[in-house]
Amino acid sequence: QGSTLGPRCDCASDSQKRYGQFCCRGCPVGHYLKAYCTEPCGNSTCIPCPQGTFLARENHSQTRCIRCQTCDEEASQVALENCSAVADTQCGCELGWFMDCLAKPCRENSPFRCLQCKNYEVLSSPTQLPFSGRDNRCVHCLPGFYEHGGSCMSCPTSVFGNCPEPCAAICGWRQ
Amino acid sequence: QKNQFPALHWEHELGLAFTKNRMNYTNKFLVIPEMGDYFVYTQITFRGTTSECGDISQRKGQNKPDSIVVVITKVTDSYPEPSQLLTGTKSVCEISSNWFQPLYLGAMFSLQEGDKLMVNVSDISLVDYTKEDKTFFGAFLL
Amino acid sequence: QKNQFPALHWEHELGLAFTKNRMNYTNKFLVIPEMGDYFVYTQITFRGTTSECGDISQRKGQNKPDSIVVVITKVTDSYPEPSQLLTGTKSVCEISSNWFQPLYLGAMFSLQEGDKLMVNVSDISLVDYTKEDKTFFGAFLL
Amino acid sequence: QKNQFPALHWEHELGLAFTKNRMNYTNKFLVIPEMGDYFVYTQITFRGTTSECGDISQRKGQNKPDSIVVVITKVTDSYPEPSQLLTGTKSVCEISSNWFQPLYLGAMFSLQEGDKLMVNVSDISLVDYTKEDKTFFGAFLL
Repeated sequence: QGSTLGPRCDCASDSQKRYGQFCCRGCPVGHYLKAYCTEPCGNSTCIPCPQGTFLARENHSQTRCIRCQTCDEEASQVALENCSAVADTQCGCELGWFMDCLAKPCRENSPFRCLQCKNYEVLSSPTQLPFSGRDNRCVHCLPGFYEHGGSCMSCPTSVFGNCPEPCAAICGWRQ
Repeated sequence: QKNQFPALHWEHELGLAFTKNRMNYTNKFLVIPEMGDYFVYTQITFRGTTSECGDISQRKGQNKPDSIVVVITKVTDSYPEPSQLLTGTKSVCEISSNWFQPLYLGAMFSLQEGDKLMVNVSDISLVDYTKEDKTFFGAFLL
Repeated sequence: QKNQFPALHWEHELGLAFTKNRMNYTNKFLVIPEMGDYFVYTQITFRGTTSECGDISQRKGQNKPDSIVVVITKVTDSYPEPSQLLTGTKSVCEISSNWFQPLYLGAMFSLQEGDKLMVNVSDISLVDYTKEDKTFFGAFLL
Repeated sequence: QKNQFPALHWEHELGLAFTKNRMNYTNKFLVIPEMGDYFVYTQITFRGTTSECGDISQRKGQNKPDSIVVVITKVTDSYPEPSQLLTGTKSVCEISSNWFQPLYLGAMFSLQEGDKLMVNVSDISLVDYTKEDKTFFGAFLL
């Protein structure tokens, strides 16, 4: 099978795509394409994404990086993970705050605000987006507390203490 | 930042709709025929009946609004994820028995040959598709 | 689909307004000087006082909203009826003492020499014509 | 008619943002590189929590609405005062716990080399700056 492309290179494999004149290797994650390869199956010229931008996928020929989103300070959001060259900013709520979707229905990238947990709720970890629809209560309590009616209640100190079902599951007491 | 909203189908030949100069419409996508700067625009007219939020008779406390969203999304061969070019998003909390309103978007983008553009909306059932002068989508090379 | 809405008069020489390249404005119409693809756009700022719908003190049941409508209409020699190119329509049921809001429209059309474009609105008394940067109408050849 | 509203800063290189053909962005201004007719556009997405006006529980009489305003302003060497090219202004009196909505503007202007364009808004704290597809500003030579 005659081929003018020199060494066997037909862009069949996923890692090589036809860009411009030759089949080239795509750019790695966190890099954008500056120039196509100049020889069959060569490496494209790829440059790291500038600060404030990212590209999360590899083996691509994107010439511009995607801009990182900014967390909405007015809505008390915080960056749970800062933007890097390979991943967008992850916006969420601080410890002791919970996510409150700003509109119904509450979807994955719905706008949200952070509200402080009521009644001294104590959270053990920053909340992720709670898609169970329970977007108006704190969901994780520290050890020694159990969640009941939207609040964190401390486990009873003795067998005779009141320990409804959620308490029994967390605090281990039996009625 | 993939949005999971449904994409709209468009009429591209009848009435006011047309494609020319190799601009192509297939399967919900406008396909860009040649590299260049394009002005991309859309208007979606939404309409609905009042939701819980607007029902002031049973005011438990202030309600959460519903929302209407329109997104112009680009799909490109050069990158395996779609990207959101333009987004119009509005809260809806109307006290009237029904409501209707448009969202308009338009801006210039550098696009590559083969890039595909689609319009996604938060809820297709709220889109007023009854007349072509109320809901439309287009792009032209500058 | 003739709409019975009144057409607006436009200033076409003073301030920011201008016509050039044989684009002509006469008697409420922009007149297209040569065949081609044109981007046609308008913004109308409406303003009003609260209507019955927004008067929540006497809530008989949910009220019908008022509405504001803007239409860019084409009149052409080749067909005896005007055609609606673009329509912006929004329900209005505001609880505040007064309200104001813009409707923006813009899209590309293939037009013929001599075609005439006008802007119709649902209620001229609701149009804020006080400043040229709030309410405007234009078209340019691509 | 100088408006006293604050001007927005813009990202002009990263993500979807770009400048080309000597169009320059410095210190909140797009600087026009050569005389000509330009299409100038912007969308600002505003978001806020409900104000007194929307609090129907304590209805003393109908309340004054808040407002959101976006202005595209031109500054030119040929005249000492800025001029307002485009204005989008909308009243806000929402009964929901929070609200969000865009204002879009776009029109054609004859501009001179060195003219500078900026975007002013009524209240920067209400601007949703979190994503580039929701709030944007641009201009191109026709």
